[in-house]
Amino acid sequence: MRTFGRGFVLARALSSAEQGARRVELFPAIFSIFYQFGDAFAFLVISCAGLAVIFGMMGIINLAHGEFIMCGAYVTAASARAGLPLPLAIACGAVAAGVVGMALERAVIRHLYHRPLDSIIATWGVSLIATQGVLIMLGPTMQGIGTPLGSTLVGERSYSVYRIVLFASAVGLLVGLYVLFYRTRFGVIARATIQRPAMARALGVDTRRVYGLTFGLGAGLAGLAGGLYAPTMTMVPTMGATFIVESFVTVVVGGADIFLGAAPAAAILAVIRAALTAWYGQLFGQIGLLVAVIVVIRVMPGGLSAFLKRWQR
Amino acid sequence: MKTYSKRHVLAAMLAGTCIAGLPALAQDGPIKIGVLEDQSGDFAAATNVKVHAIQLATQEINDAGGIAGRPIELVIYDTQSDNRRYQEFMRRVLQQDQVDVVFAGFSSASREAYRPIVNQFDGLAFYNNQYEGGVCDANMIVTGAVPEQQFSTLIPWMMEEYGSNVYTLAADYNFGQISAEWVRQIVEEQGGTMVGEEFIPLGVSQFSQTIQNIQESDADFVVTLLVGAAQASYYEQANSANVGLPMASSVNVGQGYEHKRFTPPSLANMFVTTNYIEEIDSPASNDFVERFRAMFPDEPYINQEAANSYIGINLYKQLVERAGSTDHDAIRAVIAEGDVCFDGPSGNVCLDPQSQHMSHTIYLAKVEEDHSITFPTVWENIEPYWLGDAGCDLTQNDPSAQYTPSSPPPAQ
Amino acid sequence: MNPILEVSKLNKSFGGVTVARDIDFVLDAGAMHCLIGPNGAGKSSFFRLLLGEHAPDSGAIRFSGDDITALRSFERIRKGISVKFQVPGIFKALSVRQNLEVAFQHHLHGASLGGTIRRVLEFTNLTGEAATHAGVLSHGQQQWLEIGMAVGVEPKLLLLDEPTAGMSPDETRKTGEMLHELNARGITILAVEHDMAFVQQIADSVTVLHMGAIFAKGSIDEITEHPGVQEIYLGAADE
Amino acid sequence: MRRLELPDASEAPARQGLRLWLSRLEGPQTMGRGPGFWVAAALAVAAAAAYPAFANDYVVGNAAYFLVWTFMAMGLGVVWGYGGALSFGQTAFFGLAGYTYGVITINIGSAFGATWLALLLSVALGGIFALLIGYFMFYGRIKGVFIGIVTLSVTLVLETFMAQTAGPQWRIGEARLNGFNGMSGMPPLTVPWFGGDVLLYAGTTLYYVLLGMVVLVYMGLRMLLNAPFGNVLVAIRENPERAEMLGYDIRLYQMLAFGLGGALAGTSGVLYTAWGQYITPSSMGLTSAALPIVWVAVGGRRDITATLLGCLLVIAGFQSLTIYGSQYALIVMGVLLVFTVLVTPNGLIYTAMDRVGRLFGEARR
Repeated sequence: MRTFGRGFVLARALSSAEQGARRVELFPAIFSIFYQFGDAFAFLVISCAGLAVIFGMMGIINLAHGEFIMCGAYVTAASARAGLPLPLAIACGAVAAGVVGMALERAVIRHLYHRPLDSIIATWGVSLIATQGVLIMLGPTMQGIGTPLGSTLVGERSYSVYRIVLFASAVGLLVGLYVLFYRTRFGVIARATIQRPAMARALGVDTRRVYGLTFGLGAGLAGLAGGLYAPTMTMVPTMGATFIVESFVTVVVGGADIFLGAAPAAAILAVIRAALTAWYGQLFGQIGLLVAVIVVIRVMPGGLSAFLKRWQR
Repeated sequence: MKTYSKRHVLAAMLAGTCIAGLPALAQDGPIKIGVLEDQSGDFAAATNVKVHAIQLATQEINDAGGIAGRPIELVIYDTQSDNRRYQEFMRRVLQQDQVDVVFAGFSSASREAYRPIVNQFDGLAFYNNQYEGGVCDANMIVTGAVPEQQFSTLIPWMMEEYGSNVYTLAADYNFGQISAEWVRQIVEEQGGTMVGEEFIPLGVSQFSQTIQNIQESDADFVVTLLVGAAQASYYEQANSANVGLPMASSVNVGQGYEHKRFTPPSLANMFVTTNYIEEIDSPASNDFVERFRAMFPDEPYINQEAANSYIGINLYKQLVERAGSTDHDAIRAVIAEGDVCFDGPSGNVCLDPQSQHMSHTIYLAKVEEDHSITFPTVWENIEPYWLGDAGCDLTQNDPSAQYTPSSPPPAQ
Repeated sequence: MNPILEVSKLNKSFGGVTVARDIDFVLDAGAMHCLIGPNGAGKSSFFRLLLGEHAPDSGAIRFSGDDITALRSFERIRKGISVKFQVPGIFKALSVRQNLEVAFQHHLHGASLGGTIRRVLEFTNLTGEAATHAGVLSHGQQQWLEIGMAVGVEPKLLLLDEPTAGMSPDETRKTGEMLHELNARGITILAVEHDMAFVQQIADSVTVLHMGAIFAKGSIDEITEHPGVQEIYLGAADE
Repeated sequence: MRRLELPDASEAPARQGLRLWLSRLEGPQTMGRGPGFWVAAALAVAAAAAYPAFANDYVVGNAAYFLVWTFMAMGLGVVWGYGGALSFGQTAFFGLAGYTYGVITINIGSAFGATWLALLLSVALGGIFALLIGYFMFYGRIKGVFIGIVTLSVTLVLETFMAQTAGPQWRIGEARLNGFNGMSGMPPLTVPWFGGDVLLYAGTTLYYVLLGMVVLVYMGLRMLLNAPFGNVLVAIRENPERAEMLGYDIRLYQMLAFGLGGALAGTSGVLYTAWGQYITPSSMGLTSAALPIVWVAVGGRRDITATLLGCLLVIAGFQSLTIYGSQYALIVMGVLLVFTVLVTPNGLIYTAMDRVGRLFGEARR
């Protein structure tokens, strides 16, 4: 066996004899591919939505993104333990992270809008404080809350229903954000403020408040990500770190626009990751994702959204 | 401008550090033990308790008059789950604090980071973790369990009970790969089949594809050698996808008490070989848990590493008392006698002179539906035989290397 | 006279917007020529095409007899084109002297660098400000500094994008004198300018651009009399 | 903006060769000029040189360890502070050079100063790799935050790949890469000497060697930054379009600066590996990658002196906090970082130097 040291999946090769004997039905096979893609897509979209708002729109490089996710997950778990139904608990997590985000914006981020690179240092500091603070106050781990909804059988394989719910949530999240930014007064003002702050001020917009709310929204979305994934993950103070690389990669590949950028970027990266993971194992899924990022940026400097916009014209 | 401010700052910082410890000159001063463990960062969940175990053992020994009349003084640093801190602080305890022995390290990477420094200063370090095995180094004493102790017991039992098709899911680094190698060898020796083997990079937390691969295989049970908080998400995800296969592990429960942290029944039907966990219902164990909780009432869980650290301090006491000094050569001479044993919370354990690893009583812990623990079987006095068989003999020479089954010691 | 710049059949469009339509343009060495046209006529885009910031969809640009269509910006500059942008493109965090050093050090070293800097400082009336941070100069001074950066290494062709924008009448007049002096030294000048009084002060001939194409060409008097030109300007003014 | 009167050293007579370069030790791109500054600097170096006489072995060895990191910080200072390209992946070159040192020395041994040859080769490899990445980025018109993400991706790819090289098939000659646990067994730097090589373990000798290297690199960078190269680099940072329109191939300059930064990061990588005889994939991970940015930002990225001092201050400070702060150390670090960014936007040391300079009127650029 030559797999030692390699991230190869042997399962297929080893059980191919048995597999050949099986009747492969079309629908379960397609569903399986869709499920894997949807799972990767949901993870990327949900974990990057908050960052897309804070980094993509506001230009703040928020290294504490993972800690907002952790905050959302912890509050969700605590509320669910306290007896709240899960959807409500997740909402609590999102709101809590949003409130923390707004407080942080007021105390720290507000002073950094004109020098976004310094936000790296400040938010890294915040991330250290949050991780270690939670460790000291709440201990090294927290009891999880179990994945609800059980499993469903498609063809011969069983699938976690909750992960299908996660995919639906990702789609719902994109629709919700679209409505928020393109169909509501707040959205229009927020976009105007962020594109032309001076103009918005001249038109009587309280830009500070808009910035605060937008940052709060980004933090809240991160909290939502934490809440949604809390039932499927280990609850530790450093859990946010799992999300941060994928989030940044998706947002940067996407570029400044969430809908033209982050969503298609998540789709592309999800296909790459799911395919590489299925064929070559998790190692290549992980490395392939990062290499894809480098190639995409090289081919489309300015990110996907700049590319799509130019192409649209 | 004044560039010398740099030196001022540096000098001030370092001057501060100088005051901390003067060389322990007096032979009858306290015996100093350096403790380098991860009290913050990724590994804190499993390692805070090790520090507490060391403090418990120290207090008990000091209350009973110390080691050969000399009290133990602990010098504790938080290594923050960061290899660089191990390098910095290992130099510090050996050079500056001049400790007699060091208890250090959780991850294998941290051990490999500090080992060159221990060798450089000819120090003595206890590594109290279960790990992938193979460290043949006279400056190291290992009290944790090693693969031959955990897998030569676990895998045959599982195959007998559940069938011979095995799927291994392992973290893609040294521990996972070497452990998987052990599993593969034992499965083949026992006439079983590896139906799958998959390695997961550290930090991966999403397992949908992996779960599907397992479901497609004809595995009778899954050997899960997953490490770290991110990878532990597998259990919840596998459970929600209704994988429903028994699991075997050498690393879960006994270390990260996943059965306490996760919601039942995500870990149900997991079998773990461990040399100690707090559920072990023996007089020695119950007594140990009682004393532990008396001193640290809020301790979330007393794991195998805590027991091994506690045992380590007591072994060191015995070594020093029998050697009549803290001199390392004298201590090694005592180890070479081959009868350094201790009756502790996990039963009777002995140090193997050839490898300076420890024999263990191995408990098979089963996680039930409600995440309570039962013990289907127990193996007494399992030796850490592999290193000695492979040709490591620290009583003869000291290669200071780490070997694995696929890269064994060079033939003598 | 021999042409220094020859542009033939130059085309460029972004999506649906055409910014250059079949432009044929010849500039004689030693000329002082102005490009005029209403906003959006394609003047700045024409400059960017000349400088290589945009690649044309078709057509060719020849400079001093060499085809430079495929060259990158810095390579064109090295052939002897120099530019002064509309928004002062100076390095605000550096001193006036450092700005000039950066501008010239590519071609000059040691004593000749020092001498050139001294001459340019005199020429631009900035001798007293050599050590001042460029960012705190007056607007006019910043424009002059940039002209100085553009001409210190004696380019063959100087491109100026609205050199007098935002200047006081007095500064405008001084700028005109500067340009005449440079032209007298043999530098060909091509300027985009809005201020017709200034155009009259400096230009010997004028080209009118409209909708990305050349609309009219001639002496300053011919252009001001041209009925179509008045129309497009009035039309633009109506917007 | 305040109006600054900068000293106008009117044209000096043409200087050639060495004297020209020495004259560039002070100049517009570096703080500190005049006899006052150089006396202070000489005193600082003298104090650093005398320091081992008053400190024990551990403290000196520990100070040597701090010096190990300064090269990476100065390299990032050039790339980010002077060149304006924020690299999040200096650790890629750090790790590559560190591993290369290990592979070379384990294979050819340490006799006859071979470790120094290995150092040079490893640093060169780090620099060449950085040039390649730089070529890929700058000639591909990648800018701004995208540079950060590309470089971060590069370092994470290397980390992920190296972490799984535990198997025996991952060996280069005698050297096993040894996966996540890290590679060990390479010799420390050795100086061939009469009657046997001198092994540069963490101690006084290594401290002096490193101190000499730091002084050399620092002076070299001062000269380079005040040379035309440095002027253009700053011009590109301030206004890349304008710099190109002055006839500079900005891609080339940025690529060269990036290569220099990579070589300096590689220098730290080799020294770190030789210092602890150990190198691990996690030294290319996310946390390790963020650290150099913190050092440079806290010290002040716009000046090489501030970067150097800031790096030493932060590393020493964080270590002391870890020693004395118990579990609150990380929190205090976080608070300090936030505080530094809010109160001294230009960096702690840069601001302090600026104040001191204004007091004495001699730190002016």
